[in-house]
Amino acid sequence: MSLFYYTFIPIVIAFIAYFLNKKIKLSLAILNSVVFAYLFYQISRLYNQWNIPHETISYYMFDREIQLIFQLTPLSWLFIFMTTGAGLLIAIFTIKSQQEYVLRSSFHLNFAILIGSILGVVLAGDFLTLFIFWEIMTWSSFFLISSGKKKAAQKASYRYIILSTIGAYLMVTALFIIYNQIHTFGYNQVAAHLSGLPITESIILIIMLAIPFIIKAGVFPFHVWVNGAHSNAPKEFSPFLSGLMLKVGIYGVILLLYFVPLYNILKESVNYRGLPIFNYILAIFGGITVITGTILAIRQEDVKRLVAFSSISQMGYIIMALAISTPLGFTGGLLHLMNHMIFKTTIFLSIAAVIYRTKTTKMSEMGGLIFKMPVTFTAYLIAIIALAGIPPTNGFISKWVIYQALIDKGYIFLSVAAFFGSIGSFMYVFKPLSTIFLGQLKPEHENIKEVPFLMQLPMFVLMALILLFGILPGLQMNLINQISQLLNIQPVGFTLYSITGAFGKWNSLVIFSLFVGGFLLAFIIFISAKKSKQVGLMDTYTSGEYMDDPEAYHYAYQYFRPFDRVFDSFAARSLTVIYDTFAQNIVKLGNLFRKSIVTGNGQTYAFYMVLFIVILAFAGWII
Amino acid sequence: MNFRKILALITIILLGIFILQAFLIIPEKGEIALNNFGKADIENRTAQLYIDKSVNSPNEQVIYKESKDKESGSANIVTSIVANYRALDTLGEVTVLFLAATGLSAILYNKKHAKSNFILKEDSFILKNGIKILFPLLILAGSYIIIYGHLSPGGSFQGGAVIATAFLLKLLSSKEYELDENILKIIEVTAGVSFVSIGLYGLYAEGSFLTNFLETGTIANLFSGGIVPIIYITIGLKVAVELTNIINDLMKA
Amino acid sequence: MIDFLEKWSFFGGSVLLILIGLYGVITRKNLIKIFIGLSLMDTGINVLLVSLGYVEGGIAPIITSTINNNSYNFVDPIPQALVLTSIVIGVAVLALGLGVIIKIYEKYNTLDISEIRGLRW
Amino acid sequence: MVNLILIIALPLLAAFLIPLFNYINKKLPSIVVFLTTAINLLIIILNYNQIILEPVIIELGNWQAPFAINIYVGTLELISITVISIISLIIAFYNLNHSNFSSESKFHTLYSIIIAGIYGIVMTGDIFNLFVFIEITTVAAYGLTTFNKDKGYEAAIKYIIIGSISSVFLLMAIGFTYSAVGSLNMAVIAAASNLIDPGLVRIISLLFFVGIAFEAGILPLSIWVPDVHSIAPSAVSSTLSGLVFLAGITALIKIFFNLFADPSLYVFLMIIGAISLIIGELIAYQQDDIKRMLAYSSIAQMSLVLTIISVGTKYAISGGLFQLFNHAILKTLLFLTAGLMIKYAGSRNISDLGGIAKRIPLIAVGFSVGSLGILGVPFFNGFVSKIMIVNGSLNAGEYILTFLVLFATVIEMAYYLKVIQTIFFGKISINPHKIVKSYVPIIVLITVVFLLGIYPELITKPLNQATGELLSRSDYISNVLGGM
Repeated sequence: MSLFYYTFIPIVIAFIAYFLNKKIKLSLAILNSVVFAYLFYQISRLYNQWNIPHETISYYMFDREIQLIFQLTPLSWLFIFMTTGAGLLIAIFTIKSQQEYVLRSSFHLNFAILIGSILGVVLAGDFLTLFIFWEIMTWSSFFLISSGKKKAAQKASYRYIILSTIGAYLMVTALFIIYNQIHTFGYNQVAAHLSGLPITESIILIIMLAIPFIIKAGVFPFHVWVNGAHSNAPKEFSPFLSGLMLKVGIYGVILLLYFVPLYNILKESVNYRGLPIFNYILAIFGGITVITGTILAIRQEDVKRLVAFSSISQMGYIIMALAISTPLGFTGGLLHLMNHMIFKTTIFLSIAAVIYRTKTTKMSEMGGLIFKMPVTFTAYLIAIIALAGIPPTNGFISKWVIYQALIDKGYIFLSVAAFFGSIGSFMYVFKPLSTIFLGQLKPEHENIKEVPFLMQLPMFVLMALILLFGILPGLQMNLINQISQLLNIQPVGFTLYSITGAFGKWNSLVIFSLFVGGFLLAFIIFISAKKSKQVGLMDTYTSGEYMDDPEAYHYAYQYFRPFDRVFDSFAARSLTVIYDTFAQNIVKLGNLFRKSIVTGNGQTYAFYMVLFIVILAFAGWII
Repeated sequence: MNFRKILALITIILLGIFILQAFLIIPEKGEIALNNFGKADIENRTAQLYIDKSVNSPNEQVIYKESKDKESGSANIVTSIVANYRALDTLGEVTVLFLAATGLSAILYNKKHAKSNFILKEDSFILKNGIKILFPLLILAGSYIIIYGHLSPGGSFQGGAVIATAFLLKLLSSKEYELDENILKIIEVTAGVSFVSIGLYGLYAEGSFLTNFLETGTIANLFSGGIVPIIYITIGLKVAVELTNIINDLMKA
Repeated sequence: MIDFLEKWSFFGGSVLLILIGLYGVITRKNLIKIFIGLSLMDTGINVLLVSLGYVEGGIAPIITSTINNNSYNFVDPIPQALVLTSIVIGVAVLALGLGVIIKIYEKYNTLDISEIRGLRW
Repeated sequence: MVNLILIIALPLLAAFLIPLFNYINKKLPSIVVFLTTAINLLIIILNYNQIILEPVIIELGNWQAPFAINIYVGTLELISITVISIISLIIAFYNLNHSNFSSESKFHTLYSIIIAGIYGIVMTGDIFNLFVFIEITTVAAYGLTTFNKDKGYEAAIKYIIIGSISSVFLLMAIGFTYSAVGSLNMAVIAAASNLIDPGLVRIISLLFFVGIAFEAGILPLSIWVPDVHSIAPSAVSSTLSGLVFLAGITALIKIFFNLFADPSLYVFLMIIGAISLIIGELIAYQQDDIKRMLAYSSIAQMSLVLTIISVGTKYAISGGLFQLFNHAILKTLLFLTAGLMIKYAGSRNISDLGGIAKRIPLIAVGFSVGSLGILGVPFFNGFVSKIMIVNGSLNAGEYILTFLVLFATVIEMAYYLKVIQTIFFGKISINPHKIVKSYVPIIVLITVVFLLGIYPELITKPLNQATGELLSRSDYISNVLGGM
């Protein structure tokens, strides 16, 4: 199958199914699942076929045919594999979960287009193709986010699209500045051209090229869209948004730094502590992202917002690891990228399952679901273990490699940020665990059942993957080393169950055995120990006073208040405010023009006309 | 004089300076600028070709009642420009008038077909009877101006306006007088369609829109000028009807 | 001196007519007066066009029994033809405008243009 | 080969005949106008292959080219009339069901004539004829505006005042040109323009600019646009916004590239366009009336086109022209769908259109396709033109211009998305009115949008040729004047 069809099929099928859906309910979800399954199968067969030739499609644009190139590399294979995989799981999940959702058909339409466009972005062999599919991806995801239930979804998607578009325009400007010199968009030609330019000029162009990717990855100065978008998107889309969409931004960073490779150009610029200044700043931003995301995640009362901020902080890890440009860092970044996709999708799916049953996202309105929804609980538990970076899950391994890379190079700030994020993640993932699943069951949730099997299935698959990669990281390392070879990065030593770091070797098999032993021991103690006593949830002592706001007395409300208090002033100084003020000022300017120019008086308009002639005449048109 | 008016005055004066500058430009050698007053150069220009009737083929002389079969046969050169050389402009101009009449009747459209709002206390005897005498004379004069448009000063617009004036007077003089709108409409359609049809026949017969497909005859004969008089009659009718329509609509409003 | 007057009484005069009309349009509030201003502008531009085509001592370009051939000193016929067209167009626009004014008066009960501001911003 | 003058003559003939048809049957006028526009499209298609090879000059009345009126159809004119004929056909089809005004036949008369006028503006090769056609178009537009019996008169009076003033300036420019050159033919003027005193050229060109730009959507001359476009019936709004603007810009291009190709003037056009672009977008953002918003957006788009074209290089001009034609198609779609939505919801305010997409999905999709096209989403027609604009301006080294254009697009995105989000994802809060749903025009327009987005060479290839013709004035002159 031609590479082009991978992007083409989902988009076309989506439109066909969209019209079908009017007649047959759910046909779209099922069809999407089938199509994604087929694509997934086809893509898995592409593994190791790195030699299939480039494909070109010509697109007549200016005064010539421009070739849109599609190519397959181990790097792009990793991403298309992940994309279709996640798409498939989510499509299966939605078959049951969206029965009452009004915008279902538009969701699936856009979702399929999104999958197709991500495949296009990743398979693109030149910048123009990349840009085209990048735009489609932005737009379809915009519609997906907008179709969230809450009013806030519209504001969030608005912020998302505006920020993304500004990024995309910077990129297109840079591309065409380059294009006008060399008349091609090819990766290698662009890199060659950039290396020939004066260093400041090429760095400016590189920054312009990189910003859209950094925005999409949600890194520090541009992270403002992430939380709103994640928390307000439809519950089925949030997993994909966090699991895949953010990663496409990372793909762009990898593409620019390693694949194109612009790192070689950057090396010739100012270096600071052994890193090009661009990379260093990127890494610092990554560190800030980790800290910001962690602090803000801890404060949240809304479970989806919480996980969204956690995504921000995890992206910080990946960016840090990739920016420091060591073989270990690169490996760690890619590992964490895969693992984060797996466990974050699990978390969001389990939360989607909870929302599906409870119809709320406020943590203080839930509780004690552990016995009602055991599968969901298990999925969430395993995923947060992975997120917090505890063996024997995959999350630990990737974080371990990243720590190794950071400490090896001796970046104090980044290491501190990484550890801070790691400890913080314990806090924020524990909050939903204890408030949603543990604690006391709310009376109105008495009749809740576990979600249908089709919704459990993706969670089972993902749980299995978390543990599988936690025990056998070699499966991932195999592919990563192929990518490293492609990109001329020194591969990191590994076996099926061990990885060689800078300071030693991680053997997951040993650890796994230890953990299994420890877990069994703990389980025996738990069984034999005395159980705690359950009390009623609303058993709150108020001295006979009437309670205006019972929620505020719920133990889940402001769970980590003492910790939050430390960072109150930090959280208040939000970047969002700065962006919003800027936007508001532009709007005010428009209002000023409107009120002062368009007065509605026809005579004034006539006067403008005369004045216009006079001004033009004496501003130099005739003199 | 408030601020607004002073500002307007200043702007207008500046605009005037800007426009008048055009007349003050004294061209350098080899350059051209606006001609001085009374020094319009028509010798070597299109205008002279029109006067000499030599656009398509060189022609030295045009002599009264003698020259025959010239490319454009009307003695009034302005007419030959209006109805022959630049007939498309004229078609456009008739269209604008038609548009105005149509637009006006759409604007003032009234389902009740109300009678004239223009209130006369009572019909003035002198006015009424004077106009009875004047009316046929005006129609006659207008028709003459139209029909002799290619020979003498005047033409279809002027003639049409005169005819419309006749109806204006009639409407002013008498409350009872009402125009038959159906007849007006029929004339309007016929005149407009004939103008375009003449053009289209030229396209069919001679290969170009609004081409003269008739003999041009001897200069200054009544039956001369090819399609010019015919076009002029259609225009005259059209103008008369449209202006009458406009007056009628405005009076009824 | 005569030359000067001759030149400027036509060129300058017609431009002045346009300017006066324009001044009326942008200062008078009454819609009818505004249309009088527009009408003045039309007249001005027509005079300007004709005077641009004037030839000293020229006669109307019509071949008649006294002016029996084309070798006379004619004025430029083209501007005259143009003016014919522009007059008619001016009349058409004026008529349409007056019709609209009638309706506006019915609707707003005023002819003051500064009070007719239902559409703004 | 069918003579192209027919595309002007036939609508006029139809218009003159309409009172008659109206006697026979009340529905007949609309059908006749529809058939006329269809025949026009057919005529243009029949001529297409020949004109694309070499420009056609039609000498009216068989008078030799430079001395009387001639009609010049080069590649630019060809593309313009093709686009005009397609759009006018679509709007005429829409009018079949949506013209139940109190005086319906008059509406069709005016519509038919305005189409003829637009063709005339695009094709004519004579400046006075240009004036006549501009007047035909504007007078017809005055009339069409008043078909809204609510606020139409107010909009019309403003339009008439501004239109009359600019027609005076246009006439003055024509008079001056004639006085200096002694001819009204564009080619003759172009040939002589190097001889004219540069000071006079500048005065004349400014007067021309003022006289034409008021029809081309450039602020502050086109400040009547939001009133008229928002008030007029939807078919009229789309005609005015799509076609009249197209014709106006084409006329401006002719004046500034063929007649007085003075590159030192382009910088003025660029600055005027850029200021008008930003102000237009900023004000559009403020609007709650959906059609008023679209009208300001039209202003901004036209200013964008003017700005880009006045960069004056090959790439920039072809990008600007492509944007011009895209805009015509997209704005027609937008105004038609917006009109239907307004009728359905019974309100012009965006905030009252919440969730309308669930009730009339295809119309809402049509609106969003139009918006996304204007915003330049890939595989919509606006994408290629936007890329071409960026490329053109960067190619000429106009970095500030690129920035302004992209900044304006971001603002544009902000307000279009506001509407899209409201109609698709907003809370349903409408009490529906009965409307005639006309899907055919919308589907056809959507198809055209995607067709041009996926196969832009349909239009960019001829456009490159047109740009080449624009930039070589001497070819134009010698084409018309022959060996002279």
